[in-house]
Amino acid sequence: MTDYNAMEIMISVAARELENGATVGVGTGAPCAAAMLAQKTSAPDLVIMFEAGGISPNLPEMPISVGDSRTFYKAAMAGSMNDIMEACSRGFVDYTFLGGAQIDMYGNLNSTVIGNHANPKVRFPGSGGANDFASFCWRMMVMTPQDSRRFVEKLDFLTTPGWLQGGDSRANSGLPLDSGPYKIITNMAIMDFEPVSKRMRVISIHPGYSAKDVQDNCSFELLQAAAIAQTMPPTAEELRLLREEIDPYRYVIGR
Amino acid sequence: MTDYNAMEIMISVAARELENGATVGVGTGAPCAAAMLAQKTSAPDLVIMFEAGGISPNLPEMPISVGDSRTFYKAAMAGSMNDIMEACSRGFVDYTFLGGAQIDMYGNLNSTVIGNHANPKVRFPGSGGANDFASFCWRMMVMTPQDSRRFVEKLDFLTTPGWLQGGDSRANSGLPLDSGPYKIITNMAIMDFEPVSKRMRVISIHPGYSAKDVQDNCSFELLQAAAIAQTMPPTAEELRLLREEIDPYRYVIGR
Amino acid sequence: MNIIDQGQGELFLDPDPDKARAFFRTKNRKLVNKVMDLKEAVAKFVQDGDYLAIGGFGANRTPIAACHEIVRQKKKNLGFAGHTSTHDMEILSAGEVYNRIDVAYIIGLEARGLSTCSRRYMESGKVKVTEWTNYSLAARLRAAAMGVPFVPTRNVMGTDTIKYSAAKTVECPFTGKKVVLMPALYPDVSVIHVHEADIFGNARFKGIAVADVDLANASKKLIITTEKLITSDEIRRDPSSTRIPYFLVDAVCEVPFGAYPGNMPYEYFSDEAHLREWLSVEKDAEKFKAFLDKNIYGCNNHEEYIARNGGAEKMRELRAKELLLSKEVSS
Amino acid sequence: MNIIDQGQGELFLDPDPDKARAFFRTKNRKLVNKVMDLKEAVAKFVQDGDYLAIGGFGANRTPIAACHEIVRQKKKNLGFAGHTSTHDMEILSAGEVYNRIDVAYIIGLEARGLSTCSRRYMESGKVKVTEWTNYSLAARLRAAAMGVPFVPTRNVMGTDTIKYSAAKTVECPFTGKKVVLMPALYPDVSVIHVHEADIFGNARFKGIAVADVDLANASKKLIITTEKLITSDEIRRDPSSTRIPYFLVDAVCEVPFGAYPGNMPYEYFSDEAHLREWLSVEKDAEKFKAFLDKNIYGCNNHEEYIARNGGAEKMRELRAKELLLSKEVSS
Repeated sequence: MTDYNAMEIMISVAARELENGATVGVGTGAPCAAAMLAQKTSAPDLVIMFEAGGISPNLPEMPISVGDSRTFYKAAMAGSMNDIMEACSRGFVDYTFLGGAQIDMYGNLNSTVIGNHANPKVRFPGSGGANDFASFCWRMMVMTPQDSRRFVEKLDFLTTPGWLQGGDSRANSGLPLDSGPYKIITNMAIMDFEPVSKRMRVISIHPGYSAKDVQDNCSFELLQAAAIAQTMPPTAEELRLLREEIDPYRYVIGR
Repeated sequence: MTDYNAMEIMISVAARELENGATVGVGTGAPCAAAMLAQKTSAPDLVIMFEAGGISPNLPEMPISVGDSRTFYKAAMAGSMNDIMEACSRGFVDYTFLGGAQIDMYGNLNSTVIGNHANPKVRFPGSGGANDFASFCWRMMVMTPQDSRRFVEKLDFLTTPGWLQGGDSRANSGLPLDSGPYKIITNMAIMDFEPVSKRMRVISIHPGYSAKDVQDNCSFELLQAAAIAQTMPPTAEELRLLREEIDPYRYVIGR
Repeated sequence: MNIIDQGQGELFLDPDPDKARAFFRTKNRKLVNKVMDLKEAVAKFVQDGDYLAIGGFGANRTPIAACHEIVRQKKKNLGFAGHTSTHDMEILSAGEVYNRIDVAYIIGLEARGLSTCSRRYMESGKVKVTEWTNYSLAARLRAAAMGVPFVPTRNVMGTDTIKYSAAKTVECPFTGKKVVLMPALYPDVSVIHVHEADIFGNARFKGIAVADVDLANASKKLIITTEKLITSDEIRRDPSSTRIPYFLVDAVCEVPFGAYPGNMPYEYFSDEAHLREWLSVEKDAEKFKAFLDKNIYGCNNHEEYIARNGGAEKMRELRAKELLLSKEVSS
Repeated sequence: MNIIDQGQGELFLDPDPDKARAFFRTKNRKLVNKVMDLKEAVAKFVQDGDYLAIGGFGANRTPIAACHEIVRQKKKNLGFAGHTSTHDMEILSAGEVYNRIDVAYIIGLEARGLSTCSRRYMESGKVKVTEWTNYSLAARLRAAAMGVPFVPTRNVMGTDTIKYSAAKTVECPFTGKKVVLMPALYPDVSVIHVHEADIFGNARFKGIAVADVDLANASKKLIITTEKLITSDEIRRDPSSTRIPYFLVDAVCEVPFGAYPGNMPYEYFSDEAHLREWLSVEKDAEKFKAFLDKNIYGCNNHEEYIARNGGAEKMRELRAKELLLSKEVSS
């Protein structure tokens, strides 16, 4: 069996979710690596967009910032933040990848504070473009380590909308119709959301982990799909691309 | 006495109203000629803007269209219609010149229909940018022949706002505060608006015309300023500039 | 929202952003070759009954070739955005291709005078009319481009222009001031003429933008006519110059002099003699029919139209006029 | 308007467009020479208590020299638009120049990690906070640029982000759907860094615009820092390239490498080693004080700062990195 680390399987799994010809709004790090891997494997025509204005660049290397020169290197267009956000708002962007300090069973995210807002225990960056992407893009995905302190019963602050309180709550919220969380990808498993309750549901578990491992590292009860698949590990080619072409200095995949 | 025609005195008088360093939103024809004359006389730093996007051009000749190449020839910026209209909306544009098929005692203009809207006797172009300029620019001026069929008691259609029904009606309308009609310039006289009633008022009469001439060619009662001036006719230099530099083919000033 | 005032005019298009999103979700985002003949593009993307918008500014960087083709293909019952429309409207009126119109500026050709043909059609009772202004329609396109059902403006209040529009006046919850809400306008199909585009639809133009960037974003289907095709490498060499990204575009048609007899900035000036001929011949029904047969119905394409109106020599003249070469000679 | 939901956050600026108009009416529209030293521009146009916005995107085409000067002049009690702020905020936090902030993205330097200095100041209780998002603040600038009190958006609904904002949710009178109204944001003063500007303030930049065009339009006072001055003839030779027209601008300051240690597209890449030094030295109060004395308080201007961090040789390296010259060598 090929040797790989947690970040490598998360990125490989995420890349496989992106079909050819789709549009994806990405940030720096793992999401960008996943999009680049998809372009080099199953989705050569994947269109990458960066919130600061870069549209369909030919990324020469991984950007350090979603606004640095690489994000519009040989791009179709170097536009504005409004060009990107309005394209998302109009329904032109299919996918986005987000993260956060906390996530709940409905895929809502917290990247604002731990503790109360007035005088927080810990202050985080805030929404940035996360709330916008999660509100506008058709399918929001999350890549995050499986950890009980991240997968919480209740968020300290609901920064970014998932399925809100589940059921019809998002459909009734005023957010664009039919948009919402799609897949949650961790170092242990892949989760989706049960269509009616909109609760997080395990659909695939990575080699070396059990259903118990996944639940033990989550503070809320995870639903289980009727048939739970075993995740295909990163292929030798996926690993080669990640290690040699996409992230040669291992900024993202680590050592 | 220098010989001049009606258009030449209207343009000369209009040009004198534009102080140096002001911004003016103009259309083609007489308004543009007035702005160009002002630039060549008392207002070298007058900034001309065209609704299609031209900002501060060095006009090589009179434009045929407010969107033709001349309107952004050696301009500071070739922008968009929104760049211009939003600058007006934000209060960056001091003056505009408009016209119309009908004008009433409050300086409201009709450029839409004669007869009723459902099946008009005559259909005109509509607002174009006139309503926008009159709503947003600080001071709206009109250049039009003095004629009872133009200066009417009641407009068939109120296309473009003047002082609306007079008094406080414009201040209460929701239109930007402190903007409104400023001067009406005809072949016979100059009119302003009485500050309280906002009714049209004669303040200056051109050489060769009487107060009676002015009133006889207006269907509503004109107020009279306490002291009515006699308009200074076009100077030899103004006429030279108009005839030789600005409108050599006499498209606007005629023969 | 408490509606203080609202226009009684008909709203020809649904401003619902979720319906627009459902449509845009289906648009192809792949980099595929979209080059086709203008005839094919108009046949494929301009359907009878569609709501049509035309880029540029009347007779400036306006896709005149496309207007001719729409008339030649005898499209019917179109809606039309009468936004700074001048010679484009004159052509579409000659073909009577539209039966409803959002009016900002119509009939006139600015300093050139009024079109008898456009006026006759507008006075015929065959056309439903809603009144707007140049900025109001630009704002409606902006709302659509933003993916929201409206944007607020501060014009038209207190006038008949709002009374015969479909705008609504409400009170701003932040300031207590009245503002007008302009409903989003998502045209079914638009045509924009540019200087340069690649085969995927990435497009550039020089000079004023008018409302074309918002129009491109707002349109459900978009046909680009371009003076010339350029390589995608050239587009990607200077992505800051791209005004319209490829994923908005359905067809790319290479049409040299595609804005003739209008003005194409930096390329050719308007043919004022020919535009005057249009305005005068319209006054005589017989002459006008013959004129249309010669210049539209009797032409296979824009190239033939140009050939019948001076051809290459005329284009050279108009280029010299655009560049003001005479001033260099005389100086 | 019936308000369905509204944030409890403080609105730091008045969105009233008539008050903004009254101010903009007084701005000089003449073509006058606005070139001045950055020191003078900051002294003259950045007043204690002003609400400040910084152009660019954190460490990309960001006026870092101006941020240093604002700290060097010990400005106090500023409001700050924490819009995609990263290294700019890190600098301003080091000087504790602001006491209220509209948050979209703060504290972090994206992939580089979080700023201890920014976080410490944000957790100190000295700063009033209202929550927004990147698009929400961009939309607020757009509303100001349009001269209206708000624009609608469809984000943030159902979240705590709106609860701690000053936005309001209303029902759209056209569609019955909920929309969020984002109040106009007219910063008292903004600084934008560009590639080229003339002495009057006509400015150009290359690469992504971020929100700088709306920011320029929305700002009451605007300082432009430019890599280099160019002639007005050059601006007017290509008016399509002007992004910021002169009448918006109060001061033009020529500051080569003005975005260092950030990235200036097509000119120089970010100095990642120096940015890492910032992030690490912040963790030790003593070291940080010395670091700030060396790099900000002890420098007269940006040129001295650059001289202390590698000077011309470093700038050559960063240019080579920006242009990816190594890939050409290796290929």
